Amino acid sequence: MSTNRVMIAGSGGQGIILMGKLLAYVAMEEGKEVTFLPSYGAEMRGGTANCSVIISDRPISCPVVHKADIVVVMNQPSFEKFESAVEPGGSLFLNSTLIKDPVTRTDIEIYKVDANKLAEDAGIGRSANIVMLGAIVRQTGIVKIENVTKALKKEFSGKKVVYLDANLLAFQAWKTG
Amino acid sequence: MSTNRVMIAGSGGQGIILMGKLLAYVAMEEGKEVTFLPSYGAEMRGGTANCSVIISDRPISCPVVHKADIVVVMNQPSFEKFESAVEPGGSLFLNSTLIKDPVTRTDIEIYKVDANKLAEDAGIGRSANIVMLGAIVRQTGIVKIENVTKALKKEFSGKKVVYLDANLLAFQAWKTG
Amino acid sequence: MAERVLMKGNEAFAEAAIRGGCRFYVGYPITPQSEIPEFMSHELPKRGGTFIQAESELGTINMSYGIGCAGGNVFISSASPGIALMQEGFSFLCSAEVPLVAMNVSRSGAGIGGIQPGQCDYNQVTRGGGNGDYHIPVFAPSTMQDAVDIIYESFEIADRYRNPVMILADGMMGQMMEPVVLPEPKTLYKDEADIANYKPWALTGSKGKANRNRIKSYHAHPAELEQYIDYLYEKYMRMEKELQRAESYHTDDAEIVFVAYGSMARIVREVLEVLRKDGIKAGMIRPISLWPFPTAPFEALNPEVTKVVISAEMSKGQMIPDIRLALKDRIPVKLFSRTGGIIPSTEEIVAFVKTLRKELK
Amino acid sequence: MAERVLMKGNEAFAEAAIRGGCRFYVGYPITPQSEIPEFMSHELPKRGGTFIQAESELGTINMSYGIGCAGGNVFISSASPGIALMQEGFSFLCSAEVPLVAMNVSRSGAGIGGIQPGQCDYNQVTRGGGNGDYHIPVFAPSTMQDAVDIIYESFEIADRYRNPVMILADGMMGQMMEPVVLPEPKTLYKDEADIANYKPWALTGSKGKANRNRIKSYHAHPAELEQYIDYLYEKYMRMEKELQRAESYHTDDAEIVFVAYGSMARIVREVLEVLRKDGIKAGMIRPISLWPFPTAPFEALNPEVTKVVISAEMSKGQMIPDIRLALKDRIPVKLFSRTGGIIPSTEEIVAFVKTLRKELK
Amino acid sequence: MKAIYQSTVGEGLTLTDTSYCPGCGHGIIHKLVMESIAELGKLGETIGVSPIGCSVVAHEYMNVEMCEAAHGRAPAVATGIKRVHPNHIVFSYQGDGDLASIGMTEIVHAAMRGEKFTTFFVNNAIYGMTGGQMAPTTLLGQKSTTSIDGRKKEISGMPIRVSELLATIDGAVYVERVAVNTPANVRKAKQAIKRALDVQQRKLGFSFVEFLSSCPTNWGLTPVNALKWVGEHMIPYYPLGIFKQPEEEK
Amino acid sequence: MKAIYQSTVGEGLTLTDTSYCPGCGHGIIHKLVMESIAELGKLGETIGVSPIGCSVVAHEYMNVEMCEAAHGRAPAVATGIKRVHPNHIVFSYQGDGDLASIGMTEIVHAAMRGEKFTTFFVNNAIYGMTGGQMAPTTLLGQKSTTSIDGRKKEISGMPIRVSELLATIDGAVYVERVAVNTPANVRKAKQAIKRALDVQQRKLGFSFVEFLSSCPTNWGLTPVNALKWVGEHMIPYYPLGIFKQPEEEK
Amino acid sequence: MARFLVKFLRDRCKACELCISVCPKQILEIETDLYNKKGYHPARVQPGKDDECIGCTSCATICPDSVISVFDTTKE
Amino acid sequence: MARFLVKFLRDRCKACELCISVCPKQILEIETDLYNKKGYHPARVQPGKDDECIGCTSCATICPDSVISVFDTTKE
Ligand SMILES: Cc1ncc(C[n+]2csc(CCOP(=O)(O)OP(=O)(O)O)c2C)c(N)n1
Ligand SMILES: Cc1ncc(C[n+]2csc(CCOP(=O)(O)OP(=O)(O)O)c2C)c(N)n1
Ligand code: SF4
Ligand code: SF4
Ligand code: SF4
Ligand code: SF4
Ligand code: SF4
Ligand code: SF4
Ligand SMILES: [Mg+2]
Ligand SMILES: [Mg+2]
Repeated sequence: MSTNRVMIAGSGGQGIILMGKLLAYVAMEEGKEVTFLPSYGAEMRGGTANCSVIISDRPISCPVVHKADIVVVMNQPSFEKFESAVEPGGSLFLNSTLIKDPVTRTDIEIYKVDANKLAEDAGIGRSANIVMLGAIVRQTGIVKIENVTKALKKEFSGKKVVYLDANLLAFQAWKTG
Repeated sequence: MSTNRVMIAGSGGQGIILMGKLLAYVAMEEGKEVTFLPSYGAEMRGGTANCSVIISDRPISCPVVHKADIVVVMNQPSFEKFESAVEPGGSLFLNSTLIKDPVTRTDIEIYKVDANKLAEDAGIGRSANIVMLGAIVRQTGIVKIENVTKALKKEFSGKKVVYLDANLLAFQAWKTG
Repeated sequence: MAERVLMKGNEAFAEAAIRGGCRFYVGYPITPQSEIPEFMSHELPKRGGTFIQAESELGTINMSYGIGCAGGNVFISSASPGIALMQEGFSFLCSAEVPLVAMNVSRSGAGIGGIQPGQCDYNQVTRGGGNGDYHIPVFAPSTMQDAVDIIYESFEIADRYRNPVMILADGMMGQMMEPVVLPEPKTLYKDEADIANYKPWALTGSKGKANRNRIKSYHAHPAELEQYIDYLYEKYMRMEKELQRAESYHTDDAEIVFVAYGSMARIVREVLEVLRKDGIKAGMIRPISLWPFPTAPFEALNPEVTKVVISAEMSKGQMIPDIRLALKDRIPVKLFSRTGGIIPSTEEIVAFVKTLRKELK
Repeated sequence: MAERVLMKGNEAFAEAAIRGGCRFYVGYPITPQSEIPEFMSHELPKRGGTFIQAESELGTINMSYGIGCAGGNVFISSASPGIALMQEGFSFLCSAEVPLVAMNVSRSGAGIGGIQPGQCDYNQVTRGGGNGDYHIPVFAPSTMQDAVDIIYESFEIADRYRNPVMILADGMMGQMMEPVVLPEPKTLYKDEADIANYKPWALTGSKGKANRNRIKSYHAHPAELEQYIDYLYEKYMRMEKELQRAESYHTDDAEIVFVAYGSMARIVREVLEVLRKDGIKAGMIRPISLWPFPTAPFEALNPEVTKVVISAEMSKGQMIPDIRLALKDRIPVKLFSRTGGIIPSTEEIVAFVKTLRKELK
Repeated sequence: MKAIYQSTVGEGLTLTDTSYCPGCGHGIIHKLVMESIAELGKLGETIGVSPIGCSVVAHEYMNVEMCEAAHGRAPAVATGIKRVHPNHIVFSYQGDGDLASIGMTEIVHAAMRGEKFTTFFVNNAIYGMTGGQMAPTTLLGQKSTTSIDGRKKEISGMPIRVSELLATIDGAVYVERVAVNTPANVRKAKQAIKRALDVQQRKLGFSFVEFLSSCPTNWGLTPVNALKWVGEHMIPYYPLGIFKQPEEEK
Repeated sequence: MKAIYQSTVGEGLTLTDTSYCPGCGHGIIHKLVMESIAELGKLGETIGVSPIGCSVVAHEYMNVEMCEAAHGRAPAVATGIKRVHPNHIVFSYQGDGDLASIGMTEIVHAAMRGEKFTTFFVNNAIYGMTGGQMAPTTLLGQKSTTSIDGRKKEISGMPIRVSELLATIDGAVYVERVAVNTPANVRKAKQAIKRALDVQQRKLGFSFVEFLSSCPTNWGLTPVNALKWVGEHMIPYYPLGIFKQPEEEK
Repeated sequence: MARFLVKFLRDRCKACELCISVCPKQILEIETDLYNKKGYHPARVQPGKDDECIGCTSCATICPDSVISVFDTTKE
Repeated sequence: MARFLVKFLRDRCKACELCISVCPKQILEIETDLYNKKGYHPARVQPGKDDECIGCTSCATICPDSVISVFDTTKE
């Protein structure tokens, strides 16, 4: 598979942008071509936020993801909006802590990740995004786990180093799909 | 002669614009085509003012007078600037009260009008322009004398009626060239 | 026929606007059009209208947007750099579908430039100097009578399309006097209360209306905005078809065809006479609408007959792209240009043509 | 090769400017470029530069004119309606020969419109929305690397011609991240005292100079102004010759040639691949300079080979006149357009081409 | 059962949900303005102008006829409207970026001319819509995305006090600053609105109410803490009170 | 033989004749500004900005480096210049149309930011260059080409007092209004210029001098009567004095 | 029955908690098990605390979303 | 010889008469038989009145065209 199109959606405060950036950053470090495109404008008002990440072996034309191989939805409204964006045969990762509705599509792989719960268990409630990142990486192998770990160490350095351990835990929290 | 090009120049306060307007107005009343074009911008600062009047039997293309049949200069700087604008064979009317320099051109008709002096004699020192208007009209027949008189009556009506008689006198002050 | 009166261009423009239905005038002084606000300041109130001296050209365009939103028929005027300051506003009015009649009595040069006549605002007024896909019809009269007639009509054009309309004149036209026949005053709406009938979309208060009116420019949703742009574009296409205007002079047999508008067209008219007297078959196309640029007279030119087209401008060839597009590049286009406020003489254009003909041979 | 870093477009633009010699940044917030002033507000002072948050876009352009007069290398950025407000200023800077690098991260629609990406400022930036005869070179990068490289270079271009230079990007490019290699920082002048050496024309105080410098836009005398306009025009003609830039992709054998710039060109690049896989010979000309519009690649097209040219835009055909002029109307031009902030997908463009080919047959 | 406070939703305000963030001061001010106009029975004879800022689509919420204005130009637009409909209530509703930065000329001159409309000025010390950049009203030391270490006097000067500035202008007949940080202050704010509208209806001149408001999102505070911040930081720098009123009312 | 008053022509002023009308106040003010800078010995380290107005080509007359600014924007331009050359003397020279009308935003914000340059503001109660239209500073009852029966409060509001308005702004550190109607007042005006330049050189903030000046041409008065008119009509409405000065000097 | 009735347009509530913070009787709360149409947990009077309301209307006054009306059940 | 010397850059004078109007000794006048380079009748000290000058510099101070310099002949 030469190109991966990932769409991540949730609410403003859920760290959607960080997930996407980390993914893109790690892929770049692995020598891939990457683009990252966040939604903009609307977030300001606490609406939904989303971003698209494309990872490829070759130059990427357009950073917009109209249909995604991997869709990650972190809350109910995003689920409603983006369930249909999964390419047939693609994967849908959903934050089952917050999304209660049943998935209607049958032509895709579904991964329910109790992200908020697992994050709290890991000791850092706000890291549901990192839990989810762990799930995606582990499940799809889109980038290497150890490289994400490296990136997390970089992200949570300096003043933020106090959050590192919990995030590393969160990253490993989800075990299987 | 189907087209007359007149250029009138002097200083801001000399009533240059009024002379041109009266000429154009009377010609229009006589059924001619006319245009009137004042200089603009510079006058504001007490510089020289000038205007072009074209009177013709047929539609007038451009209101700008590059070369004139009749040039009227009311003060020294205008004389210096516009002496050369007279078409060979054309007429130059100069206000001899204020213009002392000798005319250098020999290919044109020259009319020296002691305009300020004559105006003062007529009882209204500021009407040098009307004296000069009388001179032009009388000398060139460019418009009819009685029509100018009519126009003067219209111009000096209402509040301005007190100046009428003196202006009519001024208009007739210059007798011969 | 009504009486001919001798008027200064700027005053005739203002008077034509009042007679054409202008009830509001907003302006800010700038040479060479200041006689328009001056005239309006004392005339308009006498005729039941309102004059506002704005604090700037931004004030001008935005007050007139407010007046337009409220259903008033509004006229504004300015000159070159003043028009540049209004570009955001023009774009805004187009996007909000608010009518307006605007006049640019243009001068010369970029920046402050000079205050003498120029035609170098061609791009500025025809190409939409503001953001977005929009168009403003631009009419370029060349005599006082033309100007009076088109200003008079423009209020209806603006209202019909709910779009600004621009009249492009220049300092020479604004400052000169020439006889003109003024049309009869017309009334577009009786009084304030009548606006809601004349312009049901205008903001007149929601009382008695089924739906309150709103006028907007912002669209948060791309799909909705795209639809709206498509809707507006359909309107611009209609305007493009319906508003093309031009006059052709002796083009049928013309070996040389001038293209000239506004003041320049006046001069070229005389140039044609001189050239024809000299046995040179010259003609002219005078675009009256600059946007939409009139294509028909150019399509009618025959390359077998017409060997060269001359764009005669008081600018540096700004009209040439439009001419080439209208001609589909079938005939070569040359430029005659004077700038800086200099109005060329008949003689120098004639001389230009004669030299050009020698070169072409 | 230097390290690739992952950066947000707006931040990469700002960083490239700093490395290219920007010592002053002036700006006013507007989506989708606000990250540029945000980045500059904390980065530039650290790097020895000065950040000024202006009170408006008028403040922005006029402060930067002041900086430019004083010899500082200045960068500004805004988005569509903000650029519209600067039109008087751009005209003024051109008339006064003051260099500046300006960036338009454009959005969609006229007026306020929407804040999603658009390309409908094509006319606004290429046609001189201000008054007068003047031109501003406009470069339209399509990748982050393009953008970084051209911004970096623009300071020298601006200084060389003593003229503003515009970079046209759009909201997608401003907001996205992609890896980029940043060029080495360069220094155009050492310090304040060095300005007088680097820019002898700049205002640095008359002390020690034979003649004091003055920078002006106003010319009272038409003859003098005309001469000055001719002088400037000669410069614009030089710019027109020297600054044309474009990239051609597979145009040699292409039956269909797209013309696309900026973000749209990225998408078309993929469209070409898909079409060629399907056996359709498609190519693309990507204008990098929008003014001057690059004519050479269009002249190179052979109507025997290329049957149709498609202008692919996020606007309503604004580029078509330039394409037709460059083509001299030798090949028909069609429009593919999405607007309102919608970025088209590869699939829909491919579908458009397939339908078009059927129609043409 | 008698309403002692009746939500104006469906009357002064439309049924449309606002796009404002939870706890945003704009919501409170919208409500006060529309309650006031509804109580005057003038919803059908009012025309409003919304600014560019978070409240650009105030016309979706305020149940009167309205238009949007280009950034900063609402006072010019309101001038135009009022001149066409001199007997209607006309108001502009503007943020601090809109009014105190790019639109300073327009507000000063509407005041100078003594235009007979009312401006509601929402001072939340920040550019809300564009994501929290420094406004002319941002307090010293206050962080914003263009002053990440807090506004500094040496770089950006001291925040501007618009009410005080406008009060120097004769045509500004009513000028008051209020805050919407506590129920008591909210009630006072409504009184100010009513007085301003009264001045307008009596055609005395230009009337102006400045609201100290909150932007929890860009301040990075909870709505409750944001209102506390208004009280603790904004009011001390921006004193509340009437700066101008018609002679007879003093 | 000692000069007790030496014409600054050839030093602070160039040898070029000015295009100002006879008796125009601009001439007096040009002279004062340039005498002051010359006396400071700073002609070589001064950069000025001329406005759009009759003084657009002030740079022809003032013997320092200068540029023109677009109408109203001189304070923004001066801001830019001063930021590049923080140790030079930088000034803008502006008329009342330029500064008080179209350029209100720029002057208020230069003051707010406390920009360290000086603005010389020539209030002649008229648009001079464009032919005598009403300015924001035109007095009630004063005739102009856009108020031929005299300015009326109901239509155009009361004239704006710029010094008072700017004095409400913290960053404006020195604000004084002077008049050039009598030799005594002209001398005071020069003192004001010197104080303002001193504030600038000490980098204390924004400094501003308003000059009540005459426009004989557009007022339709002789130069002598025009200066009388300044004293009889302008000074009563525009009181002279220092509105703002650094603490330590009070 | 309680004298004062505090009514919420629950689907307009954005859970900003301003009403809660200003209630002098501290009887308001967020209803954490319910999502309204907008996806927020709306505010309400704590079950059983209706009686304690003094009808001060502070909650309604501060509410940015005009969610709250307050009624006096003893009056017409 | 008079103590104070009032010197005019005559070709700069625009005959505005401001100097004349402010001179406390009223010793200045327009020289009506002379035109300067600009075409104005320049101002001057009335012939024979040099002595009356008190060196107050009022004329120089008010002159809009920087025409006038005043010298004290008794000082170096
Ligand atoms: C001409 C122009 N410049 C800039 C912008 C971007 N912009 C949109 S809203 C805004 C300011 C918003 O701040 P404020 O007026 O304080 O309103 P708030 O959102 O805080 O209520 C700006 C700068 C614009 N839309 N138009
Ligand atoms: C954008 C723009 N608008 C208008 C003008 C026209 N204009 C030139 S000078 C001027 C005002 C002059 O008045 P003021 O500033 O009072 O200066 P004064 O001539 O009285 O010294 C105006 C409106 C212009 N040049 N540019
Ligand atoms: S960003 Fe701030 S001002 Fe805008 S809606 Fe949100 S809280 Fe209110
Ligand atoms: S028009 Fe007035 S301000 Fe201008 S130069 Fe003449 S007198 Fe001075
Ligand atoms: S009315 Fe007063 S006491 Fe009752 S719930 Fe509301 S705030 Fe509490
Ligand atoms: S104040 Fe209003 S919006 Fe906020 S929680 Fe209470 S009811 Fe809900
Ligand atoms: S110095 Fe004084 S006394 Fe002497 S001429 Fe001048 S004004 Fe008169
Ligand atoms: S004041 Fe100056 S310009 Fe005026 S008359 Fe006296 S010397 Fe001449
Ligand atoms: Mg705000
Ligand atoms: Mg003035």
